[in-house]
Amino acid sequence: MSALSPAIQDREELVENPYLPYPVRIDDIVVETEDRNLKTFKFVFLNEQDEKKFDYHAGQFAELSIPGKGEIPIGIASSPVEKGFVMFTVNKAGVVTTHLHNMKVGDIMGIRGPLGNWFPWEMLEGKNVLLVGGGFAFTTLRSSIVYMIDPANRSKFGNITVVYGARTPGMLLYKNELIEWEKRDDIDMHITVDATDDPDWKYNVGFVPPVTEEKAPQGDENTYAIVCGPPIMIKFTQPVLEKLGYTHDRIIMSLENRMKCGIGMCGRCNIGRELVCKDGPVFTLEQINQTPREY
Amino acid sequence: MVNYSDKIREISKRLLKDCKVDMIIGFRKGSVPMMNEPHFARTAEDVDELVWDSNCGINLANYLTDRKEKIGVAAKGCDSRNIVTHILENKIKREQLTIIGVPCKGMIDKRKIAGLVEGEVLEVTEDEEQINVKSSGGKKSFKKTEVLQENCAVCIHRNPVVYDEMVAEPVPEQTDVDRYEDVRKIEEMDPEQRWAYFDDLFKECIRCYACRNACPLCYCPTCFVDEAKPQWVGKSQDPIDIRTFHFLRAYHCAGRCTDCGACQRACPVGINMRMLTKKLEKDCKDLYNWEAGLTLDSRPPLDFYRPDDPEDFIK
Amino acid sequence: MDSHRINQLTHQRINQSRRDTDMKIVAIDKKDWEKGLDRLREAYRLIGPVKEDRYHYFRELPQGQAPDFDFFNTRISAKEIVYPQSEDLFEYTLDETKEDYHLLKEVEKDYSPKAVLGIRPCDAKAVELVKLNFDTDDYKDPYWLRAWEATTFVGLACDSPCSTCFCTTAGCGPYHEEGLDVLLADDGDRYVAKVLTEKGENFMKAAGWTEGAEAEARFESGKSAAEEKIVSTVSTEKLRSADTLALHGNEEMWEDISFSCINCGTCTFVCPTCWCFDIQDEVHGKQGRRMRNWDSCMFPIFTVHTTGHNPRGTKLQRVRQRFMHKLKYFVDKYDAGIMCVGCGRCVQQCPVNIDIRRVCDLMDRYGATDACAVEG
Amino acid sequence: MGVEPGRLQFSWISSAESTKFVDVVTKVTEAVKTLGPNQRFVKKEAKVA
Repeated sequence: MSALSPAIQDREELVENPYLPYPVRIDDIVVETEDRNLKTFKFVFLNEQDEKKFDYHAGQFAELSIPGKGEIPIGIASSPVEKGFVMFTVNKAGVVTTHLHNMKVGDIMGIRGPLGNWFPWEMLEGKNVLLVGGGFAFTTLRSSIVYMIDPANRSKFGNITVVYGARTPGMLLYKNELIEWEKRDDIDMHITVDATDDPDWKYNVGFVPPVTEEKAPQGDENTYAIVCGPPIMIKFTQPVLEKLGYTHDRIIMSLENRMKCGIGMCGRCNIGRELVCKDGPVFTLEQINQTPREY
Repeated sequence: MVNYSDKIREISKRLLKDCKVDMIIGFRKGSVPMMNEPHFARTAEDVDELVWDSNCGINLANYLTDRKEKIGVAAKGCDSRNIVTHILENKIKREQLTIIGVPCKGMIDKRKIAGLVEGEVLEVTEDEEQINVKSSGGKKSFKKTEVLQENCAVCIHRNPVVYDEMVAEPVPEQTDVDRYEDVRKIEEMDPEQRWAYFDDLFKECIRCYACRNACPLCYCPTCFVDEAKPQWVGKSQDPIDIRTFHFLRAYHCAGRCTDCGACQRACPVGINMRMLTKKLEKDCKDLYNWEAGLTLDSRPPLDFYRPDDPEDFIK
Repeated sequence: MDSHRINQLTHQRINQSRRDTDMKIVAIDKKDWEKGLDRLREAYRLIGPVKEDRYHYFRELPQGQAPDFDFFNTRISAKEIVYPQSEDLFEYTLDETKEDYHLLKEVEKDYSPKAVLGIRPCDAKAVELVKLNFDTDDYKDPYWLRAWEATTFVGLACDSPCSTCFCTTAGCGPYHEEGLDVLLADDGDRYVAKVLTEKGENFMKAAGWTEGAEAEARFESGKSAAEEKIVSTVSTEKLRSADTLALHGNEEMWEDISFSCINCGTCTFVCPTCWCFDIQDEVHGKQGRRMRNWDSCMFPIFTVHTTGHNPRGTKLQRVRQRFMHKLKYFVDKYDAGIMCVGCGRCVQQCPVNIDIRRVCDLMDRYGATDACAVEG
Repeated sequence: MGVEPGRLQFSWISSAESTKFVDVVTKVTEAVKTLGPNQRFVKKEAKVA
């Protein structure tokens, strides 16, 4: 006889295991950059119903899970309006990402998520949105752009301005899409590279902060900036945005910290009382200012 | 040892006043019996907190690694030998240091004392050679020599080997001690017994790494157990991983360990991992006639080839 | 995920199992103790303090072994009973010829009922604090929760606390009942048991201990006598009012506190309320498993990024994180007091004598000064 | 440590002594084979908890 109430037994089925990834198959791999360190992986869920469960918003991330190697938190690069797959752009850096770069189409692995919060889309409705991105931190911004310019959503937002920079033209992500977006008149694109010797380069040359200063709209009550990039870019972009009149509650950033669980339990990604994995990764600069900024 | 404390304060104040050093590293009185806390002093007032008694078992050489300041450091025999090793291994420069030598008659073993009295140890005081313990079960006194840390009981380098100031006259060195009785016992075991012995020795290990981190030799920026690319050792409580950690750490200390006992003292569950390091220490003595940290003038055996190095274990 | 529903159900169940029973007090003649344990073994795995070499640890109690209640506290806290230091989460095969290649499967585990006998009230309260981390509105940690639900916590009141115990000022106490299903107190040739929950009631029934006793007075007097004996305290009243950033920014204070730290994991591993963990994959041949191990905010690699950047790269930052988490962030986040129950293990076991009581007082004082400055 | 005798061997071989290297490796391999599979420092695939 069990001494416990029988109700406890069915508890096991009630708890979904948040550590269990959805099984996925690698459907496509695109080498994004000339140094071959960035690849975009397109995944298809093995079980169709899992795709519905993986209901995400632009700005969220997921744990890519490779049995035998471990997990790595990566921003979701595909957009909720794109159906049938999810997409991640991964920089080759650590154990898991290096292994992932060696995997091939058809391989089975796992995705755990969606995790974290997202860009505040409800709040951004009716507003002008400036997106500032640098390097390979452009992934969730791609997700956001695709989401915003989707015919079903475009009318919800005011002006959309994008400043995106990389070291060289060959280091830009999603080049074909960038060119497409450049052609559109409902999105104001400013692509830039730190330097290039390509005589045919017809876009900007220069670091992201000065290009932002030159091209971005003035900040006002109705304008929000979303900034994703390497620390150095963020450091120099912040004063530019301040100068343009963006208040700290209108500067939105996505933070990164070392993570394991992704669900707020393992304890390592905190900045003060906030957990980057669960309370973030998206914070306004105003919120970040209240934390010890340990990121 | 009250006069040791006074003398350390006196020297420290002078060194700070004369700007010979930027800081003094010593101990301050602990908040629980038989514990002192490594501490630094930058001003004359800070200095008044410094103490010295038989509870200064943590090796202060550990606090010198890669520091840039000019430092005055209190050093008993083993500390001074690890300071020598630190200097040889370029972890600190001799010119940065003013070594305040402390002749040492050994540190007391907090676990041993806890085991010898009834109830919880509440207060421990000392006269020159006597340790007085007040516990929840009553009062007891011990001769200090009866309750020394195991490594101190067999120590043969109680006086600092290198110093700039001395707080007292050197103490007589112990000459009639058998340093390796315990090691010989293990050497006499057959492989089965030895395997079982170490299995038992490490069974309580929680991998907190206090032994490693209390060790002045373990200053690697990334320890092999923490290395991820590639990962050498599993991170779980698997006994083989635990043993691998202790075993390899000991090897990394071969020819460098001074048997200061900081590892054993730091261990929260009381593991005597010195049984590994002492064997290596004994081998270095037997094979290369080497004792670590005695002089700044020669290189440790694993760092240096001599044509007369023994080779009889090499086939 | 239908987390809302899960959540409601969980709360219902907790309320059910934790609802106040009639606070029955039962007497257990010590002559019946071992017999009762044997009866319990039919329904529970029993765990209790056992002395190994020097210290007491929680161990499974095989037939014929009774828990050893002659102890102050166990060396390692009771958290490992629901949250083992190393725990398998999933297993999988890397053999590409297998159907289930690369698919993670939950490891089968024994979640049959177990009872821990002789857990101190501080450790039991700590389990409740840790639960705040593993049982949240958004996510439930199934491993922790299943183990927790399978466990009946049979506490042993603390009649001779240590000099390092400061439970009474850490939101706890030697007769504290939070987190317990039964509270035992030694009463000469018998134990008296306060039955606190339905789980506890079932446990007592299974043991055959049902003889009611009028022993409320034993608990009352025992409680005040034990509380009298707690000589060590912390001040926590002003922590809440302290300004996080000002406190965090007091580098001088943190340097003084952290100087002696050697960055070992002792404090975090022996602590009953520290819950941080690491997730690791291990492969043997083609068989792999994903496991989690306790981790420590004291270890530099805890927070290091793949780029090598480390937001808490210095020991000052790490020591500050540990104390800020326990005594400030947690206080602000959960409004459940400090993340410490005053068991004193870290005080006793820190190799370099960093004393949380001192740190807590320093932090609290800082809060006061700050508040005064604001008011003044 | 209790590693079985015969599993550990030190040899000093110059990079020019190819035949000695082959010789030593062959002998050690044979010696270890006669000892059978190693039982120590082998992680059994036991569950941790």
